Order: sequence, then C-alpha cells, then structure tokens
Amino acid sequence: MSVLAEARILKQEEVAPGCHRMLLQAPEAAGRAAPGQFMHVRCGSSADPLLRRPLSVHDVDRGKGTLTLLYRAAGRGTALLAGLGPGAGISLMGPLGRGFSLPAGAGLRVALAAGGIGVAPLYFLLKELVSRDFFVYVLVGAQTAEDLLCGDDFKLLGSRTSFATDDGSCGHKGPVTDLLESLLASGGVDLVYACGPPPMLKRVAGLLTGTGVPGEISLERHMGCGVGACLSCVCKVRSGAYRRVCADGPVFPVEEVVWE
Amino acid sequence: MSVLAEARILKQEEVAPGCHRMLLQAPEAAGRAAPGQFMHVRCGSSADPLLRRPLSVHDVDRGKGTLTLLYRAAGRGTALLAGLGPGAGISLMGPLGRGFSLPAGAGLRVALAAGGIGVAPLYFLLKELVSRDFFVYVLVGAQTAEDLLCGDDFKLLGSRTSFATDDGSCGHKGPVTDLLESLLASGGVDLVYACGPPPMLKRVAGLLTGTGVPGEISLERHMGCGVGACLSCVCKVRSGAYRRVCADGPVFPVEEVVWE
Amino acid sequence: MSKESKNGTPAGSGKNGRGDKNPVLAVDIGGIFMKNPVTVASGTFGFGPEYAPYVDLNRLGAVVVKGITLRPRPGNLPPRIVETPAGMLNAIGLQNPGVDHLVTEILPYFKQFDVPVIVNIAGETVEEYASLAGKLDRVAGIAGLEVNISCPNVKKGGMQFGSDPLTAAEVVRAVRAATGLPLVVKLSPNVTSITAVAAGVAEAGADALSLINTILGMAIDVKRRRPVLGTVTGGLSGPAVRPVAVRMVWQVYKEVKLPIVGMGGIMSAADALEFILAGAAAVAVGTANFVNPRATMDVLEGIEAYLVENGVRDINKLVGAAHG
Amino acid sequence: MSKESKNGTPAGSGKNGRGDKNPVLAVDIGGIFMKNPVTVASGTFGFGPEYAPYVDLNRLGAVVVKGITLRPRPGNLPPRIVETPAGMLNAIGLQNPGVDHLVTEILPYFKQFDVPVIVNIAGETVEEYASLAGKLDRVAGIAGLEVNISCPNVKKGGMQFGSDPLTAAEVVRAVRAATGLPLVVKLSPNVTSITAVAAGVAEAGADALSLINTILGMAIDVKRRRPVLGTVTGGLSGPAVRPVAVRMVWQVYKEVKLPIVGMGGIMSAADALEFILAGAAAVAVGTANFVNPRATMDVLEGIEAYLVENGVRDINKLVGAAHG
Ligand SMILES: Cc1cc2nc3c(=O)[nH]c(=O)nc-3n(C[C@H](O)[C@H](O)[C@H](O)COP(=O)(O)OP(=O)(O)OC[C@H]3O[C@@H](n4cnc5c(N)ncnc54)[C@H](O)[C@@H]3O)c2cc1C
Ligand SMILES: Cc1cc2nc3c(=O)[nH]c(=O)nc-3n(C[C@H](O)[C@H](O)[C@H](O)COP(=O)(O)OP(=O)(O)OC[C@H]3O[C@@H](n4cnc5c(N)ncnc54)[C@H](O)[C@@H]3O)c2cc1C
Ligand SMILES: Cc1cc2nc3c(=O)[nH]c(=O)nc-3n(C[C@H](O)[C@H](O)[C@H](O)COP(=O)(O)O)c2cc1C
Ligand SMILES: Cc1cc2nc3c(=O)[nH]c(=O)nc-3n(C[C@H](O)[C@H](O)[C@H](O)COP(=O)(O)O)c2cc1C
Ligand code: FES
Ligand code: FES
Repeated sequence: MSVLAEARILKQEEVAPGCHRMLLQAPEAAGRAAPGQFMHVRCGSSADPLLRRPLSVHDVDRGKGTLTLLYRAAGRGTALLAGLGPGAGISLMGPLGRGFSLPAGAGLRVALAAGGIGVAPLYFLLKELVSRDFFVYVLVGAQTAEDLLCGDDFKLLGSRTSFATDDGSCGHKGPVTDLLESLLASGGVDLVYACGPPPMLKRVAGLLTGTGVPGEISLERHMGCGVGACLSCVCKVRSGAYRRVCADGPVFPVEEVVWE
Repeated sequence: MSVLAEARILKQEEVAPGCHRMLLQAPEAAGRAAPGQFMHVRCGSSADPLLRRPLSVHDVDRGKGTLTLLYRAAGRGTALLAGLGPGAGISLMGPLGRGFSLPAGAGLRVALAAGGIGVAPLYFLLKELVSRDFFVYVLVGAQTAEDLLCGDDFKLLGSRTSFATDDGSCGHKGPVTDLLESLLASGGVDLVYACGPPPMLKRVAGLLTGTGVPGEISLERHMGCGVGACLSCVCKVRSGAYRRVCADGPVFPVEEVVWE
Repeated sequence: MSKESKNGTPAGSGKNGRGDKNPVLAVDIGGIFMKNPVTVASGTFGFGPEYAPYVDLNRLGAVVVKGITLRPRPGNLPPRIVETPAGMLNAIGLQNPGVDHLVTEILPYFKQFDVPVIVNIAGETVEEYASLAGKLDRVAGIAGLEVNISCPNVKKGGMQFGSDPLTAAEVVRAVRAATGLPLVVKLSPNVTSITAVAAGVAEAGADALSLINTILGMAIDVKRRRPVLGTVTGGLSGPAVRPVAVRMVWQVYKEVKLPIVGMGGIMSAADALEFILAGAAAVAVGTANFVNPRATMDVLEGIEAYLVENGVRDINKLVGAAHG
Repeated sequence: MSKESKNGTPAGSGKNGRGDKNPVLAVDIGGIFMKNPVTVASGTFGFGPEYAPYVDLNRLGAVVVKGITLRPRPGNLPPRIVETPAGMLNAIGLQNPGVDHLVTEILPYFKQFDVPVIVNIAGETVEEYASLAGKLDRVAGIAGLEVNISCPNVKKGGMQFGSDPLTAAEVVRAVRAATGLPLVVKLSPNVTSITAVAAGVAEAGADALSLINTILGMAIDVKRRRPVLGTVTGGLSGPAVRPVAVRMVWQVYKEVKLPIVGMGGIMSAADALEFILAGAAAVAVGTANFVNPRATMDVLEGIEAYLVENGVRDINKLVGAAHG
C-alpha cells in the first residue's frame, strides 16, 4: 500500500549531463516498493508548478530505509528537484502502480532493454532478477557515451551488459533495439523487459510480435492523481478500452498496448 | 532613474525574530537610491507568488556597490526571500518612488519615529541626516526588547536614540508615539519623519496637527507595478483625489494623507 | 443582509457526540446530512477506494463519485490532461463503466463506511438524465444525486444544458420527476449569468447547488503547433480558478435560497473558508487531491481550528458571513 | 481550414529594412500598422512614460494607454488589488484624468517616439462612447481606438455592454459613426458565448477585436470575514487566465474574420505563440509588465527567435496555424 510522506534528501548528484540521482530517506516506501513502481513527487510547495511528477523507483535499500530516484531534468518540475540539496525535504506518494511481474520459473534468460532515462526502473528490476539467479542481458542505449546511465552499476551486478549509442561513441552505433534484435535472433532470450521513449518501445513490440517471447514495457503518460482516480493517464489496450497507466500500469504486457 | 537587475545576495541574516537583513550586490541601484525609496523585489521565478514585493532601501554602500534590505518574513513572498542564501540571485527593480525630502536648512532638530519594521527606511535616512550635521532624535518602538531593530546601529551613528516596547521590556512601556509626544511637548523638534504601522502613523498625524511642525510619513499599500502604471496602490489625499503610493509616494507630507 | 440561519443546524448535528467545546460541523445540503462540510469534487476522487490509503472515508462529510452515464463511456482521446499556471486542464470525457456497473460493483464498496454517497450523473439528452435518476432512485446507499449539467468535456449534452437557464431547468424538472433523492445541481461557470441558471434550476426543483465545474480552456503545444489535448479544449481547475469560483458562490448565495456546495481550487482550510464565508454551506476538494491526497483532512482540521480559535460554535453561522 | 492569409502581409512590412534572413514581423490590425505583433494591455502600462526606463517604446508594435472616459474618474475605493494563485484581481475602476487631459497632456509625450498609440475608451452610456470617439477622431497621434465594452470594475456601463451581443453592437455602431479611426473592440470573457458577441461587434463595424479583458472574480479575507477588495469583486488577470484566453481566441478566430489582439496571462514568448497559433495576429502583454518590466521585449525577442529557428519567414503565416 502506498504512503504519503515527507522524505529527506540524503544525497543528490548529477550522474550524466542533465541526469540526477537523488537518495532519499523514505523507509516506508522503500520497504514496500517493487520494481517498476513509481513515486509521485511534489516539486516544491508553490501552486506553480501544481502537479506531482511521476518518477520510477530506481533503487531501494530496505535496511537503511533509503530510496533512490534517477531522473532527467526535463522541465520545470524536475529542474526544481535538481536544485535541491541534502537536507531538503520533498513530499513523496508511493510506491504506486503495478510493476514488472517477476517470472516464476528458474534459469530463464532475461533481456532488459533501456533507452535513455528508461534505465531508471530497470536497475531495481535487475537487482531483483539477479537475486533470483536469472541470467540477464542488459542492453543500454543513449545518445552518446557520456549520456549512458548506470553502465558500471549494471556490470557490478554481474549481468552481461551491452551498449548502443546514436553516435557510436560507445558500443553499437544505432538504437538499442538493434542489440535486442540480434539477441532475439540468436534465440537466447526467454523474456524481455523494456523501458524507454515511445519509438523504442514500439520497436520492441514489433520485434517481439510472433516470436512467442513475452515482454513487458513501462509506459509514460502525463498524470494527475497517480492513483487511478482521475483517468487522465490512459493508454489504449487491445480490447479497445482505455486503461490507467498509473494504476493498471505503468508496466503492461507488450502485446496489450495499442500504438496510436 | 530606476533599473531592472539581477542582484546577487552577499549575506543574509536573521537580526531579530522573523526579521532578516539581506546584503545585495546591486551597484546601479545603490548608486541611485535616496532615503525613503524602495526596491520592487521578485520572490523566486514561479507564477505563484506572482507579484513583486516592495521593500525599502535600508542602506547603501555606494563605494562597494551594495544595497541592504531589512524585512520581516510576513507572508509567502518574504518567506521565500528569507530562505535564500549567499550566492543566490534575485530580480530587483528600483530605486522607485519619491523618498523623504531632506531639509535645506542647517542645524535643524529632527525626530525619526520608527514602529516595528518601519525602521527599514529610516536608517538610510538617518545616515543622510547625520552626514548633513542635523541633530537627530531616533525613537524606536517594537513589541518586545528582542524585536527592537537596529538600536545599536542608530547609536553608532551618534543620534540620541530612545526605545519603547509594548511590554516594557526595553525603554518606555507603551507606543513609540508616546516618546514623540513628549519630545514635541518639550518643543525641541523642528521636523518629524515616521514609518510604521497605520495606527502609529495616524497617531503621528494627530500629534503634529496644529503644532506647525512639518512631518513626512512613509506609507504601505499592496502594489502591482510599483512604477505608477496600474493605479492599484492609491491612498486618498486632502484634495479628495487618489494618489499612487508607489510613484507619488511612498513618502507623503503627513497632513496630505486622509485616514479612512 | 446576512442569511446565517438559512441552514438551521440539522437534526443530526448532535450526533458527533462531542462536548460543548467542539464546534458543530454538521451541515444539511438539501436533505443530505453531512457530519462536516468537507466533501470531494466529482471526478477527482475516483470511485472511492483510490484515496482510501490516505484518507479515512468515514471522516468525510460525503463522497461524490466520478460522473456516471447510462451506458459505459470510453472517454476522450488522449492526451487528456495538461498542467497550466496554478491549474490544469482536463478532458476526460466522462470515461465511466455505466450506471449498472456502478450499482452492482461500486456502491457496495461503501457499505463498510459511514459516509453519505452522492452520485454524479450526466446525460446526453433530458431523457437520459431522467432514466439515470430513475434507475438510482431506490438503490440503497445513495444519499443524493449531483446532476452534472456542466461538463465541458462531452460533445452532446454536458455543458450545453448548463449554459442556458431554460434547458438547465428542463433537465432538473425531468430528474426531479424521476426520483425522490435529494438533488444537488452542478452549475457551469461558462455563462454570462450564473445566478440566472441557479434561479432556473432552483425553481425547477433542485434541493441544493454545487459550483463551479471547470472553466473551458485550452493549451497549444508551440513545438507541434497543435492543441495539446486530444479534444482541443478542456476544463480548467485548480487554484487558478478560485477567485472566479468564490465570486460565483457569492453571487448565487445573494440571489438563490438553496444550500451551496462550493468548489474550485480549494487547497487549504483558508481557501475553503473563503467559500463558506461567501455562502457555501459545504465545500468540495477537487484538484487538490492530486497534489495532496490528504487535502480533505487538512481542510477539515483547519476549518475546525478556525472555528475554535474564533469562538464560532457552529459552522452554519459562518455560511455567507462575509456578506456582512 | 487554415486562415493563414487572413492578414495579408501589410504594405509596411518591408519597412524594417531587414535582409531576407530576418522574418517579417509586421502585422496589420484592422488598419493599425504595427512593426511587430507585440503591444501592451490597457491599464497595465500606464500612459506611456511609466515603463520608459525599462523598454524602448519604439520597439513596441503599439502602445495601448490606460482606459479613458469622457470626464475624469477618481477610481474605486481601495484596496484595489489582491494577489491570487498565478494571478491577481484588480478593481481600479477606470481612474483616469479624462479625455481632454489625455489629448492635451498625455498624447504629446508620444511625439518623440515612432510607435502607434491606441486609445482605450470606456463610457457609461452609448452616447458617452460616441462622444469620446468623436472627440478623438481628428486628434493627431492616435492610430486607433480600443473600445472597452468589458471593464468589470465600473458600476455603470463597462462589462454590461460587453455581456450581450446586441448592446455590444450598439456601442460599436455608435462609435463607428463617430470616427474614422480603426476600431479594436475589446471583449469580455464573462459571457456564455464569446463568438456571439464577437460576431455582433464585427457586424456593427469593428475593424479588429481584442480579447480577453479580465474575468470577474473575488477574494475574501478570512480574518476580517469581508471581501478583500473595496468593491467586492474585481477582474482576474495573469497566467491563471491564459488557458481561458487562448480558448476564446481560438473560438473567435474560427467564427469571425477580423484580426485579433490576443491577451490574458502572457508572460513569455511561448505564451504569446500560443495566442498567435490560436489565431491572434498581435498579442498584448498585461500583468506580466508588473512582474517583469521588460516582458514585452522578452516576448518580442522570443517570437523572433522562434520564427528564425523554425524557418518561418512571416509571422502572419503562424496566425491561426494550430487550427491545422
Ligand atoms: C510511471 C512513470 C515513471 C517515470 N519515471 C521516470 C524516471 O524514473 N526518471 C525520469 O527522468 N523520468 C521519469 N518519468 C518521466 C517524468 O515523469 C517526466 O520527465 C517529468 O514529469 C517531467 O516533469 P517536468 O516538470 O520536468 O517537465 P514539464 O514538461 O515541465 O512537465 C509538465 C507536465 O508534463 C508532465 N510530463 C512531462 N513529461 C512527461 C513524461 N515523459 N511522462 C509523464 N509526464 C510528463 C509533467 O509531469 C507535468 O505535469 C516517468 C514517467 C512516468 C509516467
Ligand atoms: C513602499 C513600501 C516599502 C516597504 N518596505 C518594507 C521593508 O523595508 N521591510 C519590510 O519588512 N516590509 C516592507 N514593506 C511591506 C512589504 O512589502 C510586505 O510585508 C510584503 O510585501 C509582504 O509580502 P509577503 O509575500 O511576505 O506577504 P503576503 O501577505 O503573502 O503578500 C500577499 C500580497 O500582499 C502584499 N502585501 C502584504 N503585506 C503588505 C504590506 N504591508 N505592504 C504592501 N504590500 C503588502 C504583498 O506584496 C503581496 O502582493 C514595504 C511596503 C511598501 C509599500
Ligand atoms: C480530472 C477531473 C475530472 C472531473 N470529472 C468530473 C465529473 O465527472 N463530473 C463533474 O461534475 N465534475 C467533474 N470535474 C470537475 C470537478 O468536480 C470540479 O468541479 C472542478 O475540478 C473544480 O474544482 P477544483 O478546482 O477543486 O478541481 C472533474 C475535474 C477534474 C479535474
Ligand atoms: C491593473 C489593471 C488595469 C486594467 N485596466 C484596464 C483598462 O483601463 N481598460 C481595459 O480595457 N482593460 C484593462 N485591464 C485589462 C487588461 O488590459 C487585460 O485585458 C487583462 O489584464 C488580461 O491580460 P493579462 O492577463 O496579460 O493582464 C486592466 C488590467 C489590470 C491588471
Ligand atoms: S493519473 Fe489519475 S488515473 Fe492515472
Ligand atoms: S503599484 Fe501600480 S500604480 Fe502603484
């Protein structure tokens, strides 16, 4: 169950150009969060900007009661967050939403594909997968080498990590979905998780179609409430209905999502 | 002429409970300001709070190009200012308004009466008067001893300073206007300047009526533009017309003001 | 003239079992007895369970559920929301599972709570409003209906009904004939004269009024050079609209003798008190729930503190008190 | 249908003497030729000199002066202003020195500048509007009149004229008969149908429209339990109202074939572009002047940069472009 709490910032650093990692004292949320869930974060106390911002749970340390967010300063709200230093307090709601469903079987080979800031929820997922002894390929894409996020963290967790950059400054030159494509072609993947910009996710959906390999993707929508009450964050699913990304997602089976 | 500039905060300290002194690098404004004028200050960059806040010029150091504000954290805007530390920048417009008219004669005996944060503009005025060799009585009132502002600064300038507090914890027990009343009764005053809450100023007006002693008071009104354009800050004057506190004031001859 | 006693202290007001020092908070909204004046704005609180992790529903004066239509509605093409200065635009388009689903699947949820449930209804025709009201007339667990004649986000019906005193009255008459439930009629702010519409629906049999619904607005994406919302226009809500909402409550209170549920940008107890002093007997918290899921409780506790501090023994004595 | 070419590039547009790389900024507002689309909202820029320390008036597309009446007006009882979330309420009540003073004392100030001056006029009766227009008809140095039929802050006249298409048209017909000057008619947002009023005044002879004036609102001081403003209600302006203003410009652009001066909460070039894309051929900066006295220049420079970045060679091509 989600909680509302004032969390204290313990540490904040810019880990890549415009990307910030914020360590928060938030024991209740840390204790409850599952990979793929998000926190709904208030940026300041002014009526402008008014709404909370959804940010994925990037990492938790249940022992220490800390929770980490990894975010890009994309606009006014996240810029306000980036301006805060240790000791400042922010209002958090969460954990919210339905996260990734962790496979029950043993010995599965899993691919995680992250585009840009899409890395945020996948790191927490990876930790969970690794702790369950799955074999994980991590595919990380970004515009340039310096924009690549968490590469070392992934490696430290013992996963097989490959990189793709738009300009070829690190790893494969091209979209991260190229890496996924090769991996799928090699037949070595039982399950795919992906998070990133819509064109990337759409491509992932395309790659998985007809392969029989199941996949889950984490979607982004502009949100009001974050708890399923306002119906503003919907995406269309196969049945033709609109489902709430905040409460029915943000993680959906890849084949459920209708790309409009 | 007024300027618009981004000023850097050099120092900020809480000088009495809820009262803050802010030292700013603002060479142009410092060079132009006269006692009784004010700066129109933006509190942050959000649309909420939207409007600037008028704050009197408390002190300037033309050599160093610095300007000081002395203000009470009265509401949201000033609380935001109080939260800023050295290095932060704030947007200033000013100096604005018509300040105190400095007497031409020599050897005049002048009384300055300050109630609460009304001290703010009078310190700058005092410095100017002292530099012109006037004999100045400074009467400072506050709720309690710890709320008294700038007492030592006044004394350092060599003026005869008396205090009044509501609870008698320092100096006379009662309103600062009691001190003015005695002084006027003693016949030792040629000119009065006052700044403070409306009831105090009204009392000053009452005390001066019929004495032939001229006085000037600094008024406060909620402001929009601060430059005389919006006509929102008016006070009624003897002619029955409304005059703009920001542009025709904030300092008015005491007998001009109609107390509604 | 002050109309302080317009709402006599309702019979139920002693029920909170409090001593004399605790002010009376109970209000009577046209036959809906609320233990305190704080409720929620339809569409901002879902169907009830969504905010239960944050708010004890028993502490609310009433719960108003998301607008319901005769048949399920898929809602509008996204994007459905955009943030604006101190506000937001929404164009949900009354996405809802339909009245039958409400009755069988949603209302039973409230059995575990002791809180009046108000069902917000919307139709595309006068007949639809009437059938909705008829269907809900004898359903257990409904304290009253809020008749939404003011939704700016549906093509047919919706706001059109609320834009004209005559059609507004027509809807209310039809609903009145179909049910004995207390009727709160929700007014649109997008009119030249809110008092004319209020008078029209009062005359047609409304028991109470709620205002304001959202103000029609829009935003344009200057990069794409297209409207942001899938439906072009949407409804503006949040603190930005509060001055307009308070003004309308003030005007309606002066002209129409029905209890008012005031809403529009209430974020805090001080905001709520503006509405109460302007003439609202109850207040609804809307967009603020998104920002602070405990906003209703903060408002309630703040109102209580204000009453105590100011020695006001009954909230009903404050209603309209700013009219002097 | 896009009406991109509604305003043909005005004859004067080449006059800025710029090379081909600089986009054309000049617009024609019903016969008022502006060298760029950025002007100011009446009542927020005083009579001209107030903002001269911050803005080179020559760089403005036009200056619109504070509303003028036939006789001097003292204005309303203070308080006249209160801050609200992302906005403010004002109730100035058209304090002004009267039209004769304007002509003899204020207009001469502008001789030193090369900027069109638009005089905003308001009357308490149709006849007053007509006499005002008549008095100003042959005065040198006036580029056009803005007919304010929408001031919410005066007891007589003002908004009442703008609330009804017929009375609005009546005012415009009378003014039209009294002067050959270009007429910009300023509309009130406090109406059910802004397009009906717009169509009415277009028909009656308006050359252009400006919108929106302020939205009627109020605030209550919960400590004193009284309205904050001396006149109870006031006009809401600032960023809070922008979504409503953009929506109204969008609606009017669709229905009425007159150039529009868009305003309401414009703080930045992006805000101004929303209005232009919605259908405004020019934009007026209002409350933003109080917050940032250089707001007009920031808006102008930002629009210019947008045109360059997006390879748009003429601002007129953007007007209404979001209609697709
Ligand atoms: C479930 C979920 C998880 C997310 N996790 C992360 C994360 O871990 N790290 C990260 O950097 N970003 C994440 N995002 C995206 C993040 O929410 C936006 O970048 C952020 O809201 C932008 O706010 P802003 O004020 O900086 O930008 P602005 O553009 O100024 O925001 C204006 C409005 O648009 C909304 N908005 C803008 N972009 C997005 C977007 N991409 N998704 C949703 N709303 C948006 C804002 O919430 C706000 O309401 C996530 C989004 C969702 C839905
Ligand atoms: C010419 C002039 C000089 C001033 N000099 C000083 C000074 O040197 N030090 C100081 O502490 N205060 C001074 N004040 C008062 C100061 O402007 C207010 O305390 C301040 O604006 C309060 O803003 P807030 O956001 O903290 O309060 P809020 O109450 O949240 O402000 C809400 C609105 O009311 C206005 N407002 C509230 N109180 C006042 C007030 N007393 N006068 C004018 N507007 C007000 C604000 O500007 C704002 O628009 C001066 C006022 C004027 C007119
Ligand atoms: C997301 C959203 C959905 C809404 N849905 C409804 C609705 O279904 N029925 C209705 O009568 N009003 C609806 N409203 C209007 C609110 O009930 C309320 O009248 C309005 O938002 C003003 O209050 P606020 O500013 O406190 O949000 C909705 C508002 C929002 C923000
Ligand atoms: C203080 C103030 C005074 C105003 N006076 C006038 C006026 O005299 N005549 C007029 O037509 N509009 C007047 N207006 C309305 C503005 O011109 C403008 O239409 C409105 O403020 C919306 O724009 P904004 O949100 O950018 O301020 C006034 C607005 C303000 C804030
Ligand atoms: S954000 Fe409100 S339902 Fe998803
Ligand atoms: S604040 Fe605008 S005229 Fe004084």
